[in-house]
Amino acid sequence: MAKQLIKGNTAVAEAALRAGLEGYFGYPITPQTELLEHLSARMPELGRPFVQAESELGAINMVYGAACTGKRVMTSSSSPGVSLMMEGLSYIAGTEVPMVLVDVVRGGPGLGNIAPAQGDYNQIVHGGGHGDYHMIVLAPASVQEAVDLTALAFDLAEKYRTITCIMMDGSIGQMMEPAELPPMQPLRTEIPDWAVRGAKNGDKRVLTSINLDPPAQEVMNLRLMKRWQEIEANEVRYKGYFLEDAEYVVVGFGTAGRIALSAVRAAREEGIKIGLLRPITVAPFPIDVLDELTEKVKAFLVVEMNAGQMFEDVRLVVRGRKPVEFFGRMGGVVPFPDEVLTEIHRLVGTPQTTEGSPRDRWLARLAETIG
Amino acid sequence: MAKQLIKGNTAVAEAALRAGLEGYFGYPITPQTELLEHLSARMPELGRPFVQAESELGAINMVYGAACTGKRVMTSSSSPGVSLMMEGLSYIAGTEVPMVLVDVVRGGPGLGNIAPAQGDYNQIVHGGGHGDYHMIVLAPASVQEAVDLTALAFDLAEKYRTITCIMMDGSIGQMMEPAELPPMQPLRTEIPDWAVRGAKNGDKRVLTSINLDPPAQEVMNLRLMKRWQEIEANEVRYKGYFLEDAEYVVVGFGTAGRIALSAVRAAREEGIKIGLLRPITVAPFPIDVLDELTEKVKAFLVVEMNAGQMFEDVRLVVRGRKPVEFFGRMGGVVPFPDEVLTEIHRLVGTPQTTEGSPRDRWLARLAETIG
Amino acid sequence: MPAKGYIEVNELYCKACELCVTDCPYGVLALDMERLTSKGYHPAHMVQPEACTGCGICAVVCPDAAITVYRYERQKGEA
Amino acid sequence: MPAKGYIEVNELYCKACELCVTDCPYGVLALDMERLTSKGYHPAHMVQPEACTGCGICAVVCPDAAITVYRYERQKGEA
Amino acid sequence: MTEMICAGFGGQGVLTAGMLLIHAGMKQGNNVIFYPSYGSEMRGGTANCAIKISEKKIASPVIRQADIVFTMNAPAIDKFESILKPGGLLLVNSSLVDENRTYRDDIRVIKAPVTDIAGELGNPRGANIAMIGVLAASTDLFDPEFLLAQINDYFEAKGKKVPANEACFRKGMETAQ
Amino acid sequence: MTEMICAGFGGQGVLTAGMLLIHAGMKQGNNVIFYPSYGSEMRGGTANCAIKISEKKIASPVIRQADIVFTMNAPAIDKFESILKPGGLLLVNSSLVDENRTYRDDIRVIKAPVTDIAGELGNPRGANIAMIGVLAASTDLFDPEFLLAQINDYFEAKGKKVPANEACFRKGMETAQ
Amino acid sequence: MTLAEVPTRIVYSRPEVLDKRVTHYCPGCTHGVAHRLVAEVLEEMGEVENAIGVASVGCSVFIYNYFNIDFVEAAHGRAPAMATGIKRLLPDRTVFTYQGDGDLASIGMGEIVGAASRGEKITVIFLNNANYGMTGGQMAPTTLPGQKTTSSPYGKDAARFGKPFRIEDAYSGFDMGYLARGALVGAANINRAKKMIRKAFEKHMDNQGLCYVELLSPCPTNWNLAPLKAKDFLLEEMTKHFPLGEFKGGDAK
Amino acid sequence: MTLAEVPTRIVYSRPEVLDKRVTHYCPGCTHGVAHRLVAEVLEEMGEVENAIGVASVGCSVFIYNYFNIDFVEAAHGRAPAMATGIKRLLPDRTVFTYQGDGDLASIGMGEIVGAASRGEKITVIFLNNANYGMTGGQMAPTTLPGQKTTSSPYGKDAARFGKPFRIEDAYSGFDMGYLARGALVGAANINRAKKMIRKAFEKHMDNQGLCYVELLSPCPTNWNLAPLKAKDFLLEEMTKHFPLGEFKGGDAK
Ligand SMILES: Cc1ncc(C[n+]2csc(CCOP(=O)(O)OP(=O)(O)O)c2C)c(N)n1
Ligand SMILES: Cc1ncc(C[n+]2csc(CCOP(=O)(O)OP(=O)(O)O)c2C)c(N)n1
Ligand code: SF4
Ligand code: SF4
Ligand code: SF4
Ligand code: SF4
Ligand code: SF4
Ligand code: SF4
Ligand SMILES: [Mg+2]
Ligand SMILES: [Mg+2]
Repeated sequence: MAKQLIKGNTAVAEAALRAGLEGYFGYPITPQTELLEHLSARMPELGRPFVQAESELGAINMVYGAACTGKRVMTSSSSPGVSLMMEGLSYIAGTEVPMVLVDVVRGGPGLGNIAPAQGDYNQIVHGGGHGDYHMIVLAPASVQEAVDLTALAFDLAEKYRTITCIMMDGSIGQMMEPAELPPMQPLRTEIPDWAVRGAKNGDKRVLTSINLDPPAQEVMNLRLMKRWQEIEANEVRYKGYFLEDAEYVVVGFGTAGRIALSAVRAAREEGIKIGLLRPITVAPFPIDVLDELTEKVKAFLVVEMNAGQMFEDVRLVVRGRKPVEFFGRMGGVVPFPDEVLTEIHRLVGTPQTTEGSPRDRWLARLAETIG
Repeated sequence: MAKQLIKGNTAVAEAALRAGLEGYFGYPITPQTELLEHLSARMPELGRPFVQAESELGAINMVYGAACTGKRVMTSSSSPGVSLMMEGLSYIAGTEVPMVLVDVVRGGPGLGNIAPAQGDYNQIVHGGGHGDYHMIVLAPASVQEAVDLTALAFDLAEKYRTITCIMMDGSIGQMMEPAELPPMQPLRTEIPDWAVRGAKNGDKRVLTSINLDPPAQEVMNLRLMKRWQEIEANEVRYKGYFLEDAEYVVVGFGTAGRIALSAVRAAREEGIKIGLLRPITVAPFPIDVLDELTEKVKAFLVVEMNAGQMFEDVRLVVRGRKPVEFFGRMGGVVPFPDEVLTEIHRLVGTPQTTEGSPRDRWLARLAETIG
Repeated sequence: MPAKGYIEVNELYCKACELCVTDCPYGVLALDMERLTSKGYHPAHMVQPEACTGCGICAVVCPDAAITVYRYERQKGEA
Repeated sequence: MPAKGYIEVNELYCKACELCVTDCPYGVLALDMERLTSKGYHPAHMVQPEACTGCGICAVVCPDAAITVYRYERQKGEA
Repeated sequence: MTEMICAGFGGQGVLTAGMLLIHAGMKQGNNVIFYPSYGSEMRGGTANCAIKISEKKIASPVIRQADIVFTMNAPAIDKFESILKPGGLLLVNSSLVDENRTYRDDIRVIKAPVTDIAGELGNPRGANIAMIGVLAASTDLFDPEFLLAQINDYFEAKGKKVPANEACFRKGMETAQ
Repeated sequence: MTEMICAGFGGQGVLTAGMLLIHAGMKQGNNVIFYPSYGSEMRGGTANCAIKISEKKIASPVIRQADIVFTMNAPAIDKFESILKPGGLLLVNSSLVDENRTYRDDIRVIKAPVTDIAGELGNPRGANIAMIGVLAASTDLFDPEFLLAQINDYFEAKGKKVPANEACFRKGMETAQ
Repeated sequence: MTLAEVPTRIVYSRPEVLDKRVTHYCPGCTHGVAHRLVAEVLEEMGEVENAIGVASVGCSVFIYNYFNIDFVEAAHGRAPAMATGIKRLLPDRTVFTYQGDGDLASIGMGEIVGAASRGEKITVIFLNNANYGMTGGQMAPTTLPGQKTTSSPYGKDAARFGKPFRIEDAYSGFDMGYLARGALVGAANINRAKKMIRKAFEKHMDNQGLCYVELLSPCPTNWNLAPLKAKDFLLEEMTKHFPLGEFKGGDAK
Repeated sequence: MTLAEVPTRIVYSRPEVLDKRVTHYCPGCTHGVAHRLVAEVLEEMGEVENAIGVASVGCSVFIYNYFNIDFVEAAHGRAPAMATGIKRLLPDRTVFTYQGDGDLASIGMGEIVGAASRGEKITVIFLNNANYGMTGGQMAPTTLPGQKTTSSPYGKDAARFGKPFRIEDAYSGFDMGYLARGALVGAANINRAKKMIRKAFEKHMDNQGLCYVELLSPCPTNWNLAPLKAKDFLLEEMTKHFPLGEFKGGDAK
């Protein structure tokens, strides 16, 4: 198929549809709304259920029910709406039914604003709901990548009976770029064995997240953890740029990663031996490659559109072996490539330390600029 | 005052009342309900507002409104109910109004069970709501400590215009121990300047979390971050046991910490040079003391009633300088002191490494036990 | 009049709520204070079996579906 | 009949919605197609000032509270 | 440290029994803890609590191996007999438990018809107090008179003095001896 | 890379203008990106978008310094004049902007009465196309005929061919020359 | 012929679709009656293999243990949303929720009104026992004025916490397939309640929109009344605020 | 005497309590009328210094910029809960929410019903424009059957998404201080709406319980109609589903 100019939100909606989406439940919120709107037109066209729920709370619990039927189902929202889904997400994780969540992240906390941000990393990656659970989190950096990750999101969700989240900042949702959409896939016909359907011949299925007996719950927790280990072993995805001979490495995901790439290119042109690691799965986190890089490079710079959330995951892997510096913009501010380049110059041009708090250092610098 | 036998939930409720609680809004959930029930009797007695809300969503937003009046206000819940509060908490953080949240944590994810657990650490400590924000999190290990921390929770919330959470596992809420309650404090009379009250003489106040303009939002984010730095600098609280000459250190909070203490005592009796660090503020995390210990000790053991959530924070501080091993029970299972002692023997008796994944090692051991 | 029916209380289920006892229109039932079920309840039993009509009311009101109701299939005119 | 009142449109607020124009019972108002406000709207203005009664309807319907209404305080019998 | 479980039907006063014991423990200058079953475990009418009385600090609210299991009915024995330490003490309410029931042979079992005792003394809700009497007589956890005084204090402080309790307590003690 | 902002009242077709330009850019084999103002910024009737056209990959959707600012009214100039690079190009709709307005002296300003042009040509919604004509004539971003063809294609693909657009485009070009 | 020799016929026995397990409900709690009636109706309608139940959080949280049909378990209050998701994906199934009054009329108000206002084709079995049973008897929106509960120790003050929530008011504006209130004590009431449940499921399968049966149920434990007294309280006090009857779709049948 | 010399008196001018700022509303959007009426009533009642407004998320999210009174901003749908918190702590203040139809009748259903059922002593100004204005015109529970919106591109299918949500039905069971529906186009309607708002605030200050005024308002932008046509649509179509009038507390006054 030829490339077409398409908005990120619309592209993900259409890609989901083509990947065989069988039920969508959502609620309007900027900057995600076009996703819902596109499906409000397309799903009925194909005779598939589209429901504008009464709220995000309603939407996630509709998805919960729909997921229990073993069909491909999805919801989408943006930060405050996703916060409202936390209980539901924890239940879905605890019930081990697959679903796809799209979070088009905006500036927060609170009502904040509708500008692009990455401040939901912690709530999505580290469990904004109660109890121990994980979801697979995919972070596209372009409309094309968002399209490509959509079908994958469903496949992974079903393979591991887990939630997969496509976490993209508002700008990926709102911007238009040329992208190629995949062809329409036929709907799946087989129903997974665990799905409810009506208990024919006394073959009854129950899907719950309750385990009143702690040891039984613990066995379930262990199962979730082991599944996560499997996911960690098999499903890490990332993009590396100029890593072969890199002495310095920038780490960034989504739009921040994309912007950092441009800064890295500029630095390369200046002869700086720098590369970029852009996690595509921010969960599972690309631990191994980062670990290998740690052995090779002189220092890292993490760039995010938040106050340093993935930054902590990078530091966990690097374990103090090399300096890890941070640069972030918050509240919906999108960093410019030249700001990142300046940070690269600082990283390369001044002695770095593994001591002290890189976040404190960053805040001090930021306070000078905007404070 | 003399000690009396009192249940953790009731004790916190009464302590809050005596600390000048002016409004309580909550919803029943096990194992927190006695807190609400106690206040349903006591607040009306004192002519102070008690509202059983329609839900936790209602409760947190009532607290939000009530907090905007500058009065001492509180809600309490347990894990699934707290998940429902995530949006509201993010708004409250973004509006910079003070409140106290009590989370009596139970086994999860999902409906899980009502047994004591610590699986909400991430959602409470690392931001279960959207956007970047922090709350002060106090983790008592006994009924008396819960009482003592309650007045502090209000003071800190007001001092920093922040949310303070008293996070206690279900057993602290449910068990009875002797405790001494503080005397009744008079209600505060002064209203903070920022509080809404009616705009006398055109002196209008607006409390919101919206900043449509990203740079304005970023200034606000920076203010929150700087305030958090201040809190980190001033408000760290922890208990150290046998740390002076410790070659090994166990780290655990709440009930896990208390149980670990008993194991540490037993190990000391065997002549093992081991100590315990029990964070009381799990946020701000006791970074400095842990950092100092890292220089001195041979290895750490983190004990939690979850799959290793605070564990990551410990590792972030230790930065690979010393081995950090993990032992956790999940899903409402409370570890026994002798299990911890066994872990201590393993820690002390076999060579430890900073390599590989301590969590994977723990899961393998756990799988053998409960598998 | 001889009994038209009888009932059986499955003691696994009976929790001694006494609802069947009061709702039986013919005073057929009472709790058996002599016995305890494995769950520790005094189960309902028939004390006036001859009065039982097999009407089934006791079964309808029983919250624990503990009661089975039988009716005698007498030929017309049989006593 | 001479005007009993007049109105002023504050052009800072007027957004040319035309609601005042159609709701004025006396056809006093129209949008001024010759002029643009700083926000780029053709503001409402009086085109039949002599017909204005100062009834205030235009102000009541104006969504942007752009209109001030004046009434002439003529002595009784004044023209 | 003494670790003990009290269990029975809801309504048999097992939680009260636990509370009375730690109250007395506290008054005796010990550390104590009381940890009830809670929430939906209540449904179906069974209740239990774990209590600990100790000179040292008490770590866990949970009991792995109990020194004493204080039961008021058969299901409580089903559930908790196995948790007893070898050599531990099992108190059995013989009013409600089959005479021919067999028990672990590495534990001490004391049977007392406390429901009957309480009934006979006209204080049917006092079966738990009778069982506390049994406990007092069969262990040296408390000085029995001190314990009895604490029980009376406890109820008095709540404004519900029950004179018949003393008779139940003493009758329980007797039975155990 | 060319970075450009199109801004004006809602209804003046500034988003369409941006889309037409990146459509042509894409057809020309360039990388392109379009980033609209969205959400409640729409209220109050102003709209704008950022577009980038580049041979290289495009990093950020956001513009710090624009090469071109394509405005359709005065508030758009108020808001975006300052974002222009020194030497950048400002397109001004002189139908709606005060003649005596002053501008930065380090930029190129081209004024064209595009609203009037479109009105005169009986295609009042074509003012944006006229301004694209101005742009075509005053930069070498596109071959004007190629651009015009792409504009026609774009509308045709949507099933809304507007023949009067060509006249607007050409008149815009003329005015600029 | 002795009695033992007279042939007999079973006129009533425990429905097959009820599991053999003993419920965890308190003595005299009529959650069990509601279960049995639903089981009987599903059996009689031949819908057992086609039904999917949505359990809610409350004393009936383990309902799925007592039925031999497919079940899912909703978060507190969210059963109608979950049922919506299931029914939209499997439109030919019999999908029903089973919810308590705290669940439906308090925390779940948004979801039940949402489902009712969309006319979701599901059946709702709403068990009203005037309190939050599972968590130990707190006040609910259905609690009677003056009623003492563990969170209204001085009696529910209707001025601060409202009068009892009534479905015939709350849902008067919605097109619903069926709306009725029955009671689970006394054989006549129970038989009538069963007819209501049957009508609800029939109209549901006939796609007439959301079908809804409220069932008044005693909670002896939290009302602090013996089962027989609880029955009386229900019939004497509760029905004053909650009149029995059909409110929508109750055509003669 | 020329006209210019005749003495004049101002018979209408912008209320003081409205800020001097220009609103961000679209031309012909009557959020502005609602603001002005509330402002006038608060001024006339002398409640300006005693009032605390609770803004909601929707086109009116910046309402606090346009009033010279204290304001807080609620999360989407939660204004009644927030108002409850404020009013319980400051019982002598005039506390009101200002909510859109998406906010109140969809995501916020739990909170408004909760507040209504508790009889919370607050005033609710409910602006119904039959769609989600702020997010670009999606379908709301108030959207008319057949109405096209950005999330009902084929027209709202009432069978799948319900008929319009009506307060007189939904709140019929609650004791409320006042319940009425007005419209914000046409001078007569607007004057009547103002009286309704005044009554609501008066009964609120008289502690008569929750007082509630729904105001029909055109959304020219998302209805895709010029302001004058939007006005017609409101008067001709919208009022068919949403009749104007007083439903509770509307005693002659
Ligand atoms: C989010 C959340 N809040 C609170 C609870 C605790 N909870 C469990 S059941 C219940 C109330 C049940 O009452 P009701 O619905 O009336 O059912 P009943 O037990 O009376 O049958 C509550 C509050 C929960 N599980 N989840
Ligand atoms: C939790 C959450 N979900 C969604 C949104 C996005 N949102 C903002 S306003 C709005 C709808 C507003 O519609 P309405 O209440 O009718 O007000 P109007 O704009 O029409 O005046 C929505 C869905 C949000 N801010 N928060
Ligand atoms: S069947 Fe009828 S008569 Fe016989 S015991 Fe039951 S209720 Fe009584
Ligand atoms: S109604 Fe059922 S449970 Fe109750 S006493 Fe009779 S048989 Fe037993
Ligand atoms: S005051 Fe009355 S007559 Fe005068 S312009 Fe306004 S509406 Fe028309
Ligand atoms: S009603 Fe107001 S805003 Fe509309 S045209 Fe008239 S003066 Fe202008
Ligand atoms: S607590 Fe009440 S509702 Fe729950 S099982 Fe017992 S009687 Fe039934
Ligand atoms: S979108 Fe509609 S409701 Fe919002 S300001 Fe514009 S006209 Fe008013
Ligand atoms: Mg209930
Ligand atoms: Mg609206």
